[in-house]
Amino acid sequence: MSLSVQGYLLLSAVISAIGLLGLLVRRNPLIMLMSVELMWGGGALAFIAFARHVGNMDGHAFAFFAMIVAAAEVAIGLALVVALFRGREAVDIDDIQLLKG
Amino acid sequence: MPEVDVSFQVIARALTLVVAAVLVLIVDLILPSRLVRRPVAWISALGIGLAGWYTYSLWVQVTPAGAGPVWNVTAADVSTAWTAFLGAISADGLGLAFGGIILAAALAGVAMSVRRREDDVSGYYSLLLLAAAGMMLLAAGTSLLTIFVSLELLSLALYVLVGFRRRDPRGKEGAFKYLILGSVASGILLYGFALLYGSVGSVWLSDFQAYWYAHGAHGMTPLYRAGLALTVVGFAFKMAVVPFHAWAPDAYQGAPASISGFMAVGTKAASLAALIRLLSVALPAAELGAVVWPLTVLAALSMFVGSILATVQSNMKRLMAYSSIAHAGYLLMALPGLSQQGIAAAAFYSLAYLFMTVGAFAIIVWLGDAPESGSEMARYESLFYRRPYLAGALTLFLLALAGTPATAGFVGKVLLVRNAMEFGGWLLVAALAVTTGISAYAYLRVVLVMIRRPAAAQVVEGAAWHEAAAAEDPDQGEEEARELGTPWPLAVVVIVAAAATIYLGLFPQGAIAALSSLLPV
Amino acid sequence: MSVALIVSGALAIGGALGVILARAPVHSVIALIVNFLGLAGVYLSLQAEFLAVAQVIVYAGAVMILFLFVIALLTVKREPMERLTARTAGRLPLNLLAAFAMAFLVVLAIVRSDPGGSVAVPSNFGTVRAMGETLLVTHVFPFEIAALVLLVAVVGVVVLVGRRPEKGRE
Amino acid sequence: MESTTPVLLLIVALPLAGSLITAANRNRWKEGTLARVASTAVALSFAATLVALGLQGGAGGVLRFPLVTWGPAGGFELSLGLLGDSISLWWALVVTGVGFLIHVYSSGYMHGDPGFGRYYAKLNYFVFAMSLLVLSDNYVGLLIGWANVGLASFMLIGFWNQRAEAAAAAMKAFVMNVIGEIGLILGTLLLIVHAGSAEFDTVFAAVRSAEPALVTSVGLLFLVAAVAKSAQLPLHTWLPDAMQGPTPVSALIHAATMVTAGVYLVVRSAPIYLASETAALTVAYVGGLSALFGAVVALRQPDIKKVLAFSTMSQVGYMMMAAGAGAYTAAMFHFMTHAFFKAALFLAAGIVIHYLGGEQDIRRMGSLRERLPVVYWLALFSVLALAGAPPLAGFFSKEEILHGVKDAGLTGLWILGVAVAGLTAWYMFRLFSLVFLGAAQPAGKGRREGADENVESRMEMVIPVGVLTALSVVGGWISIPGLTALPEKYLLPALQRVADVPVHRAVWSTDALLVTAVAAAGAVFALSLYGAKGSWRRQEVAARGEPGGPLYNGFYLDALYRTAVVRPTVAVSSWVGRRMDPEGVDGIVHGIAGAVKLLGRALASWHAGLVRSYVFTIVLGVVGVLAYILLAVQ
Repeated sequence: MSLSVQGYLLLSAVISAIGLLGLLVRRNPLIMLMSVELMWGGGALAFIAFARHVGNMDGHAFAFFAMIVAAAEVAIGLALVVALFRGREAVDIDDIQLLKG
Repeated sequence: MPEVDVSFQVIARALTLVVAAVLVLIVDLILPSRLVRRPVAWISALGIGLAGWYTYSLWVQVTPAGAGPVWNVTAADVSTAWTAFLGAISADGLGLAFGGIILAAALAGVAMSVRRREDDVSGYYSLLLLAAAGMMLLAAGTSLLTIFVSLELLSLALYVLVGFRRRDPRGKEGAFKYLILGSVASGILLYGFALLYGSVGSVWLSDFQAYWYAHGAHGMTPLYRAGLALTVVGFAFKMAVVPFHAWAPDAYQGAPASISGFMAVGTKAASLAALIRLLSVALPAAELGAVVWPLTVLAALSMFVGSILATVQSNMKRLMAYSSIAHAGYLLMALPGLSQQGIAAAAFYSLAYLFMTVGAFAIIVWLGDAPESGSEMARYESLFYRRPYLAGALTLFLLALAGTPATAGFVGKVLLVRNAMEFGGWLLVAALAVTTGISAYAYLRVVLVMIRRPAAAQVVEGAAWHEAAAAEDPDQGEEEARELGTPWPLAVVVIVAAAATIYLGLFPQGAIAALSSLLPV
Repeated sequence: MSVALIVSGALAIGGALGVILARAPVHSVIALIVNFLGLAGVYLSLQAEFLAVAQVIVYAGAVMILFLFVIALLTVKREPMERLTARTAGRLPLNLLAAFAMAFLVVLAIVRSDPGGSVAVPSNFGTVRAMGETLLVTHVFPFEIAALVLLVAVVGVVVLVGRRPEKGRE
Repeated sequence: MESTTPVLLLIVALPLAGSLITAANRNRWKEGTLARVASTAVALSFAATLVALGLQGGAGGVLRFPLVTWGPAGGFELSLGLLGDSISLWWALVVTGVGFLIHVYSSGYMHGDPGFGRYYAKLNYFVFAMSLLVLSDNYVGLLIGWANVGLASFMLIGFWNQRAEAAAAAMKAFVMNVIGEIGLILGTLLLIVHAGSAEFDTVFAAVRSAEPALVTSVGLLFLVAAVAKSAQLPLHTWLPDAMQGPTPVSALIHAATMVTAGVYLVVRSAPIYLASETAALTVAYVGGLSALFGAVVALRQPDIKKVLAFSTMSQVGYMMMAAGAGAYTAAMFHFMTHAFFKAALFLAAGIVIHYLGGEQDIRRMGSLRERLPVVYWLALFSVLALAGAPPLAGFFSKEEILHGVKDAGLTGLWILGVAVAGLTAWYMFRLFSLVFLGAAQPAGKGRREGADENVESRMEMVIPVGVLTALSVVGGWISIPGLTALPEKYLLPALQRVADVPVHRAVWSTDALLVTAVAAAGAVFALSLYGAKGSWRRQEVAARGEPGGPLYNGFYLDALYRTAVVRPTVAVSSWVGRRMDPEGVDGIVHGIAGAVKLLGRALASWHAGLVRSYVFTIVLGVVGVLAYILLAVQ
């Protein structure tokens, strides 16, 4: 037997929330990017759970695209991290603060 | 297995942009790098022009003169004749009208970029074209998948473009912040889409209508509500609506001004079109209030935060960013009632915003675009005496943004106010009134800077700054700009934008009539 | 509820917590891989075979390697860590509260809705073949846009870090 | 009787063309050419107005000229056009006529200024904007003119923008004007939404059926606009500061034409104010209080131009009072006479200032009667006209206003108006005495650098003052009750075309004697205090720090007045002038601006560049939206 769709959804919500929390408390850009991955992973899980629930594979397609897009986003994000933090003592997002007001 | 209906006609306007983007990359491989600059700019411009032609030819077919849009005749026409790929994308007035605005912004973006001296021009233009393609698809997408993927296409391209400025840490900083916050918003949007998909059981927008036919008021389940809320937040983020706006000032300030201008107009237009499309199919009129009320509050907040913060800025791009936040609030005034008239108002205001904003950014480029706060204003000091026409044009754009009569901005505001009043949006009208005054002050500060004659000390300081800037970064600075001469495309952008701002202010009826029935029925 | 599902779910949540609690980025990467493996297990229990495999290959494989490369690139001298300051300590409860409030509302929506029973699905649900049909026929258009997204990523990374040697007067 | 004629367009377009031509050639042409071109443009505009007057074909005639039509599109229809009815032409006549005289005068006054061409371009632009304002046939056109007038005034006040005070004054005027513009924009929007059009006739037809609340709101919003433009309480503080501009500008903009734009708006919107008693009464009281306030403050001002500025505020207050009381023709009549004598006084003041090489402190003048005899006589008649001496112009127009106010049953305001008539005579004769009579004071005696000894022989300056003074003398005779009564014959039909305007006929009454007596008392009083040997004169002159005789040698009368009337009045005057004025009202304006800025800074610190706090904000937003959509609506 399997868990009801609500159970899966709760799991996905918890994982997304943890990702969000990571973005709220961590200042290391690498870990922030990973937290974004967590949020997206939670979203993908919700799609897959619903796909099974409603019985069509649109949700699988969605989860797949989310995966692709997340990978692309991480690639660009990491490129920016390298450009910003190469040669810095600490890797801390609070240190880049030229733009404000 | 369903037969895929490939329709070149429907996707041509986006396809052309993609082809142009790929061509740009190929040309870069073939030609030696010192010869690349001109051909890629021309390819980009021609690609956008061709896309414009396809948009126009579709527009003529979709909205035959006098007969009104096709779907007013038979609703079936919309779903069969003018969609493609099993309904993943459509060609309706909404997507075409906003698509036209996006293309114009992209063309202006190309024209504003011809003076850029960085390497990687091909990367720059191809990303600009791909971002424009993403915006076009977002405005026309009729499945949640198309909407999501094209939103990401434009976002990713813009993240890179914002960080394009070489050796300027501000660009990278703005880009990274934009990327992180954008990913958060996309994650929220993704979750919202998941909940909508789970409620409806499909990603096709046409099935959403079927869902409401089947369920009536019972369709408004908690799951559906939550999905709707998260989705709205996702689009509000892209439009830079308060409190999802914090990325905009950093991204606009860090980005090259040509990109800031392009994304201010394009992203807003595309997201607004998608939001309108979604709300018009995903909610029956009776339930609209549930979404519109929180959006109304956010719109009012945007107007206040945008205009108040614009008053304390000392960097033009940042000021324009806060202005764009306020304008996001104005555009949302079209949503109460979600009527043809309201959408026409939003489309007209987007068109007006296109010319006012692109014109202002073109002048920022003209004067040598700079990311610093504070010293950047020295460029505008006593501009009226050095370059009266340029100063006059900038004054016109700023006055139009403030909503001065006889400019496009005023007509747009009248249309929006009328819509809001008709549907009880008194909060919005009041907020618009107060913030118009505040923002007038913010814009006029710039005008005053341009009128003021500099004291001797300031001249020296400004000159020293120019020298320092020229020494530090030869790509930038007004000295350099003068040395390079003014490229004619930039002048064309300013002249066309100024002419259109006045023309739409004096003779808006043609545009209003053309935009009067965009709402997909 | 099978043991495998419980273990997968626990791995997913534990991995996620590990990501945000570990101090060193390398530890976070490992935790994230754990999370992905757990998620892949959960996908399997939902008959999403293809996605489970893709999850492991794309994420736990390629993307995580990328992270490790960057960590290596940034750590010529030392671990790429954030400064040890307590600038956010005072706001931690507030942040927790905000994230909790949002999660609570979503959970509320989930719990209060009655999704009804799941429908029966065909036997090929979630297989590679069915997935191929979904991606290349039904949703071929977004699939092509996704290809463009990858193009953007390639061009973007080249633009951002892989610059050609600078010429001229610089 | 309606007819279409392009002459209306000429009235508006000629000054615009002049402005463009002058601006384009400002560095190329000689002063004389520039002045001639600009003045000719306005003269032709004046001629066109006269032609329009002829074409109008009687008081009820209406001329039109359509410019642009918008729509019908998007559900509403707007058209921009020009309208030449009696009200518009009356105003256009004064704007172009007085404007022309001031153009001529300026060629002498601005002689040698490096910005000569720039000055004329702006002056022409102002005439264009003002005529657009008064000739538009709809509120949007009016608004466009209104905004341009504000811009022109901003540029002219700040004309000498090397002076920090001039720049600050320009800014202040601008801020006040923007406040007013918001009122006008909002009122216009309300009308457009209600009537589906901004065209006067359509709007006024729709007003008949509108809800009272809407009409009152529009009326009050327009009042905000009028108060800002016409320098009425509490938005008047820009006017005295605006005297930083060149003196002919003060004459044209801040006395004769622009400040009366508010009066024009109220008169033009008569059907709205007739439909809302609340709004009309508010106008009347704001006007009355401004009249009193301006007069009281003017009593002690040391600067020649500031006395005239506060006097303007007071006189425009009279006009507002009349308009609010429904005596529209009286308001318009006073607008015209006031334009004559106030412009004459400002221009005369300009000559005096030139003669003294830039001195503006009246306590340092004195005895100019001997040295500027022509100006002395011209100023005397203008002062008499303003003070309301029969049979000069001010007497008739003031009489009509007070009569109208009394007729409307506003006895309180009537008493106030009579008192202000006395105060007016008082401050004008104080000014007159200090400048022209008595012994010469330092500035009047010695030579100063830049002083123009032969200023009286500059005909281009003296003749305009002479013409305006002559008009101040005879201008009132067009409305001798029972004899000519031209204003009401000419203006009333235009009002009656759109609304049921109550008719206030100008009649002789014994009140005229009372008012004249009060004014005469004020004049005599001022002359006795500030005459050649007046005690207050010596005191004021001494107060500027110069060595003087005994401060005060008290006549009995003086002592009585001093304790019973003068001292309290002076105390109130200086208290109001010094405390409440700069700190109170300015304080509020600065306070608002400051609060916005402070709020901006506070908000800016929220955008401190910390990604986490941005995420936090996003999450808060999500929680809000989610909670509402999920919970609040069921």
